[in-house]
Amino acid sequence: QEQFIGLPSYRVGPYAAGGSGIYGGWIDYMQLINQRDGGINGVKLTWEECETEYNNARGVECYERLKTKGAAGNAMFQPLSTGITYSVLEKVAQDRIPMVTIGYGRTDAADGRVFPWVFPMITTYWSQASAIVNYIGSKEGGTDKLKGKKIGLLYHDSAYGKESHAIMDKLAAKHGFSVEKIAVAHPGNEQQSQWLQIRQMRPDYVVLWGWGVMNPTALRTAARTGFPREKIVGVWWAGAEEDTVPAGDAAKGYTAAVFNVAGANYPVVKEIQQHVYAKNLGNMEDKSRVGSVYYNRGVVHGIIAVEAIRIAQDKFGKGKPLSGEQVRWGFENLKIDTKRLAALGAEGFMPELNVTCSDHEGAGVVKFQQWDGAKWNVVSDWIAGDRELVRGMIEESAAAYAKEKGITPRDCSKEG
Amino acid sequence: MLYREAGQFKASYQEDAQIFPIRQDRIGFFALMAVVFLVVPFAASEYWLQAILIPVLIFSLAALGLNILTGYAGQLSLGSAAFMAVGAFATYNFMLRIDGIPFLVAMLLGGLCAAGVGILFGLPSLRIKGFYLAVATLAAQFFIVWALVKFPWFSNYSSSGVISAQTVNIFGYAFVTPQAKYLLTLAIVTVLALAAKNMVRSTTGRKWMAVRDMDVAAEVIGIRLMRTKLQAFAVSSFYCGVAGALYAYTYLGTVEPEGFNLDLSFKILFMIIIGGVGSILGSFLGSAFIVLLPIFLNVVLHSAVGAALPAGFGSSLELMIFGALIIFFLIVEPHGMARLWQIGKEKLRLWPFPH
Amino acid sequence: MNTANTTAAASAAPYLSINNIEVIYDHVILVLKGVSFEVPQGGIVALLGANGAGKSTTLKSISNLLRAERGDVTKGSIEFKGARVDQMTPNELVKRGVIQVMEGRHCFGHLTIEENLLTGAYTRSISRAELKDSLEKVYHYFPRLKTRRSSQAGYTSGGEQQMCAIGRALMAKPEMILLDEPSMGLAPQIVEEIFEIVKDLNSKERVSFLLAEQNTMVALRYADFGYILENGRVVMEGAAQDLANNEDVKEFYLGLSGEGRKSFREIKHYRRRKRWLS
Amino acid sequence: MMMNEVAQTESAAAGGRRIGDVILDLQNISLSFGGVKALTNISFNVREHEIRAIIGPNGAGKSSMLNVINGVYHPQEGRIVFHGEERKEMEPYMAASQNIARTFQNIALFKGMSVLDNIMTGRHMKMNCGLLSHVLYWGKAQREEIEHRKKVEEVIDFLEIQSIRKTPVGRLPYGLQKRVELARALAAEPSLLLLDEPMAGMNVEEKQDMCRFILDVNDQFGTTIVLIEHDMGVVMDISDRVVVLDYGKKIGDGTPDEVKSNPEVIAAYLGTAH
Amino acid sequence: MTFFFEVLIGGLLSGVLYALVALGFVLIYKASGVFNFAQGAMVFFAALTFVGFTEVLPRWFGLESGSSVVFWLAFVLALASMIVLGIATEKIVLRPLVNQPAITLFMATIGLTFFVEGLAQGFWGATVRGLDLGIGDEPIMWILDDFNMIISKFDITAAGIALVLFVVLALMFQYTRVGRALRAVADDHQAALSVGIPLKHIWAIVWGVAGFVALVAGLIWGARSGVQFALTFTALKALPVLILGGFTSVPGAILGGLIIGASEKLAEVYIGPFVGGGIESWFPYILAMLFLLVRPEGLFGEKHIDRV
Ligand SMILES: Nc1ncnc2c1ncn2[C@@H]1O[C@H](COP(=O)(O)OP(=O)(O)OP(=O)(O)O)[C@@H](O)[C@H]1O
Ligand SMILES: Nc1ncnc2c1ncn2[C@@H]1O[C@H](COP(=O)(O)OP(=O)(O)OP(=O)(O)O)[C@@H](O)[C@H]1O
Ligand SMILES: [Mg+2]
Ligand SMILES: [Mg+2]
Repeated sequence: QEQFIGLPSYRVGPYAAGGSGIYGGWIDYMQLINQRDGGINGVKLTWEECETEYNNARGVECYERLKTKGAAGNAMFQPLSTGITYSVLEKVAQDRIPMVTIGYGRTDAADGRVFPWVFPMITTYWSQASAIVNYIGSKEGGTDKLKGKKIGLLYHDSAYGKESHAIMDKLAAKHGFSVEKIAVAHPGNEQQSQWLQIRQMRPDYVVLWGWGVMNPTALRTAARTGFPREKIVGVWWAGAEEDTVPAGDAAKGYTAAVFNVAGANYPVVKEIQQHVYAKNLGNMEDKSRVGSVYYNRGVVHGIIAVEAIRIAQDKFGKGKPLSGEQVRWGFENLKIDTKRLAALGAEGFMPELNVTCSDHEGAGVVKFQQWDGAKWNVVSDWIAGDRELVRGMIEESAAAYAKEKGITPRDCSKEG
Repeated sequence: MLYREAGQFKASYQEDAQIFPIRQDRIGFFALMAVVFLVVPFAASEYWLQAILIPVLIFSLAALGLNILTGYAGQLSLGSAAFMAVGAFATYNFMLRIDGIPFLVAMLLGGLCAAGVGILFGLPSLRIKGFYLAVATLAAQFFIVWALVKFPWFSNYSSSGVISAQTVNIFGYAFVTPQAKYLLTLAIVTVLALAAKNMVRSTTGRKWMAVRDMDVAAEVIGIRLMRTKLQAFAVSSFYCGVAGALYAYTYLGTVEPEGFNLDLSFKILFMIIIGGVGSILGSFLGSAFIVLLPIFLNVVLHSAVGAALPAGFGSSLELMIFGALIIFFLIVEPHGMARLWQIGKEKLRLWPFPH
Repeated sequence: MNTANTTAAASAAPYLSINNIEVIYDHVILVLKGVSFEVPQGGIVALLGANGAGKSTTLKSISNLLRAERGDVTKGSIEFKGARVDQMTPNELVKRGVIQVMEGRHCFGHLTIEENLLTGAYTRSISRAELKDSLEKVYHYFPRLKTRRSSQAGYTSGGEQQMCAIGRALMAKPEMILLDEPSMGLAPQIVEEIFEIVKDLNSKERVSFLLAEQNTMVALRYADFGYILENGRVVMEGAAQDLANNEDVKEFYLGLSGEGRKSFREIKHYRRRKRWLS
Repeated sequence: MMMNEVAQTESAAAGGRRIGDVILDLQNISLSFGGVKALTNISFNVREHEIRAIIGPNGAGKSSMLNVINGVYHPQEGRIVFHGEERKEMEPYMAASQNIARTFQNIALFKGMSVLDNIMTGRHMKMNCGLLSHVLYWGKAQREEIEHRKKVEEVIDFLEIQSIRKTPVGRLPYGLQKRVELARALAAEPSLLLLDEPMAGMNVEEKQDMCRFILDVNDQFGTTIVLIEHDMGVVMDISDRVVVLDYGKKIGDGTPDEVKSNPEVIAAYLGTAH
Repeated sequence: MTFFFEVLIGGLLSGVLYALVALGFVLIYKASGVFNFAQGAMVFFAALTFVGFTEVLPRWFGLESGSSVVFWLAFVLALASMIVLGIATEKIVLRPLVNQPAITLFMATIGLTFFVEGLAQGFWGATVRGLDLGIGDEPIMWILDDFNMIISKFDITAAGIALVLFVVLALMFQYTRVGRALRAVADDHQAALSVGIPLKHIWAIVWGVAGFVALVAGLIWGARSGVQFALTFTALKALPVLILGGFTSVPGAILGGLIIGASEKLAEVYIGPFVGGGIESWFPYILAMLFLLVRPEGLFGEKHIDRV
């Protein structure tokens, strides 16, 4: 009895550092379930990787190739790339395979009524932006203190970076601060002029909406132009060891948002060490990366996938492989509370989740971590964004999509 | 001597100027057409149609476009993906903003927009040559992608910059199934490939080639360099533009500007080099090769021997083998697969005798 | 005119010998179909034949420049001073003293004339003074080059490039020169001069020559021995003198018919094309 | 075009040609490249229907002269009058529209194309279908293509290159390439044909053929020919008048016999051997 | 005004670093007429190999990690790897492709790019690593105090190293026998063969030197922004420099680098805000292209010769 999960991974190219960490953690977690528990209710997990190189066209090919594999077909699709998410968005609905996008992908898909097959879980970019503003507010002594402040938004000049614009503008209007948007052209390994501009503008904080080499470069250049790192807050794609280590001392004091924290001391990570690495079944070549931000993010992916299947098995029958459609139900009814987290050995590791028919985000909170020169330290509790504002924007955008595509949103009150 | 043309005489110049002057080729071609139009849609699985055949066709079209510019007119360009982007986004906007516009019209207009942009970025070719021009075309590549990201109007203010293609409707029939999409793509590609063949076997094509081979001599026999080069840029960009529209409408369904990056341009360039510079057939062969090779390697390395390799090594190995195979092919036949095919035919003509 | 020379050379041991070689371009185009001949040490041998007979191909297969054109020697062997040379790189061959002057000049367009000449001496490790001497010698042979020494070769006239190409080869101080159509595009008195240079080098420095030449008249005057190539085969061979007196050669290659040289205006019919092979 | 009727018109050859008025007049042409003076104050003219040879030692400026005539080089000084009209700056492509065609010293064929395509390209000035009709290749475009193919075949027959019609020119031996280049020039049916060393690299027999072609073109179509050649036999036999250049200067001009006996010319070019 | 000069000087210093990568292209182009697209991948490979050795050497030989012994040993080993790579490239890729059209060789180098990228990541892994050269990346104090301008020590040092390299190479290649032979090869492979220039040696030397330049560039860029895949993108910064300066000129590479560096920074600061920023991705290309319209062969490039 095997449950198949297709992994459209990427382990070469500019995105490889993130990919190898996340897929490593994820695979290790599934291996843990197989090794320790003998699978989910006896159903072993199997998986196959398909290299996408983070390229949309290859992602589509992987999707098509993987979707019919396994006894009951591919149970879920997690592309780990916003581009691929969009490319298969309509296909997953046709093929009845749930797509899980944790911390990336199409933000308005959090409206489950319009996007029944897509699960942008834990938190979306918009929730994150809002949470960052709240965090900055809390450092200033309350969001009302934000009035008159100036926040620099240093963003990767791409669709990803520009996702931040609308929400930041709205928040600025609401709280009365000003936003200075500064673009960094891809890949961003040269930011001299941007930071000189920042030095001129003298913002109170800089939000680093970066990716890849842009992040360490930003920290280094900030150090060089004398901008305090404590005043730079990064997003979760700018908050891994890969972003700070290359910057050396320049990264000390830098804070970033995350929806999973770093550290190898959580029971779940220890169990992986014990049941997987001790048997030499670990996926990470560089074992020192176990417990890093990206690795743990992969573990979170694994936990969510496994929990959804477990919940779906409760409904559709234990001990047998499920179809994508059944797994989708599992996601839609996914509830991971503190108790469950504790049982999983992941308390504080990731937020509680409560996914519903209309809310596919399920949490919307982030923690903040600060780099001390050698490792990340958690400096806040789970911080939520402005749920109301964000939800409003999501629903508005989803409704527009529904209209464009002629989709009638589900009536969630009627769903089981 | 299976492949002999003895006994086939041409009685008129018209016959001599046919696309396939040799009977065996003609028969083969029509048989192939019959198979791809009548058999494949029903025999091939959804995976094959959607993930392999459609992209191969679309990339063939883009490669054809680049081949017109680089292979026939001799202007090296590294910006083909950007012209595809122009085609895709223009078509999208025509569909979006003009009510009831037929898809084919929008696609043609999209192609024409790409042609216009192509002419603009082709202007420097009048003075700049070779690799200098190639690097200059990168300006088009980066500028166009930047502009599409920067001005949200192009993507209808979508927050992520991604556009999602409308359903293709032609005469009331909605092209939604992979089969329908495949046939639509195939039909468009076939028509445009024939058109390309017609162009290159008439004066238009001869002028391009003349400019490519020796521009001074071409000018002396009265060819206007400016007009000819710009024409090549326009036609090439038109092809790329249409390919871009198909890429968005029959293949991916959703596209974002960054999808049309430099890598894609290189991929298309690869196709024509591996397939054969200055060959229509080569564009198809090259496209099939470049689309299929990574998939093949991926399947072999991940599914077959994947378990034995350390994680991540398979992907690196895949990249290495891909690079090595490209070099290998260039060494075996620098003129591409089309030339190999031709040599093969020449050998068949003599077969079983060595000379 | 140089019969004495001929007999001396003919008695010498084989120096360069080509044995039954076959050449194929692009894997399919068979160009040489079993060509054999010899060049004695200190001899001047002329390779004659119509356009496309395979003269240049023969020379390139000796100097090993064929591979760069995707041609291959598929059969036979080439020996120089008793050693097989068909697998050697051109560099090794030049070091052994065999150099080719390619048809169609092939000067380095962006280098000046002088730099072009200097590259010719690449394989020789010699002092600056010796280099200067060699250079002066070439300039002595071709004064025109001296006046154009600092122009980029790409901009010089066709004849100047031809001189440059020959001069460049001389800079390598070779023992054996393969000359491909040296007279092409040169003014008549320069043609004479070039052949005088050939004779000079041959008699003073015992440099051997293999000439592919269309100007049969001059070539046979200076050569000791000649081979006539047609369609990739040797169809006739003999001492230069004998060839020059052969009636067929006279008619086809020297334009001399029974009643002596005919004016170009007088030739009415396009084609006779009697050939040894057909 | 009645090239295949050569045989019958043979007798007319000598008398059919009538040298006419001056059609091309070059006055005081000077051309230099940086410090190099390629041409200094050169004047000469070309009459209708004549065969005008330019000779001179290497680097004398002969090729540069042809380049001046068809607009590849622009002389710093001097006047060029063609068919009574003076022109100063002319781009090369305009020469073609004035019916001037040429061949090149270093063969400038289109290497990647077949012989047939090369020659067809030579006719492009006479074709007027546009891109769109080519796309369809139907009706007018096809008719035009075939009609011109006929003309091209006449040229091919005339120059006896039938057997290599479909060969890529890059594979041809040098001498045949020269012939194809001539064919390409002839295909344009020029009124003034400029030939730069058309017989270089040919043996006597081939030169004889080439001479015959040149004379026939000149006879049959009255094409005016300007010819550069180093083979004195050829020049003396077939040209009507000869210009001699040396180091960019004109040192002689006249009939072959006059030139042959000009002491300056003998000293500079012919040498004593001839 | 201070701000203007600050931007300008920062731009010039970045320009030198762009030029450093461009130099690798120039060397190979000059020597073989090959437009070596793999230069960026070589920078990545070199830096990664160096860092890789600094990691494994202490483990293998019990050396003290971070010591100067480890540094120099790793440097030598990385250099040796680059030379081996260069020689292998000559043998396996270039030699069979002698006398082929430039575009074919160009493609082959793209194939090489994939290979080298795969090799680097397959061998050393895809992890992002830091690299510390021990040169402080902080403003020079007296400039900051006296002029209120921020000029980094690191940049000045890097520019110094780069300039020394430029001068040495320019002299080495301009006036020697080998230098002449290189230019000859770039003009005409076959003719170069015919006069006996040993292409294989020449190419091995040049690729070796280009590998050395890649290593220097990789170390400096790696120290600035980490040793990671993005180092291959340095090539994209070098291309406009290359065409502006001319493919064949070492001085052209420096001057082109300075022009591109300075103008791109000034443009980003003074024009960027009006069009929404991020123009650094294309501005250098458009600038170089416009420049080429005036001088199609770049500042010091060799003119394209077409005479008939
Ligand atoms: N690179 C090549 N590829 C294919 N065929 C070739 C190539 N080079 C030469 N040939 C063919 O080989 C034959 C012999 O050519 P070669 O150049 O040796 O003749 P040649 O005797 O030197 O003639 P010419 O007097 O015109 O120089 C010709 O028929 C030619 O078409
Ligand atoms: N574009 C140019 N740039 C610089 N110099 C040139 C250029 N064109 C010609 N020259 C020079 O002008 C002079 C005349 O050259 P031209 O080619 O006209 O000589 P030619 O009489 O045709 O000689 P040949 O018989 O050798 O072909 C030569 O010295 C040549 O170097
Ligand atoms: Mg020859
Ligand atoms: Mg000339």
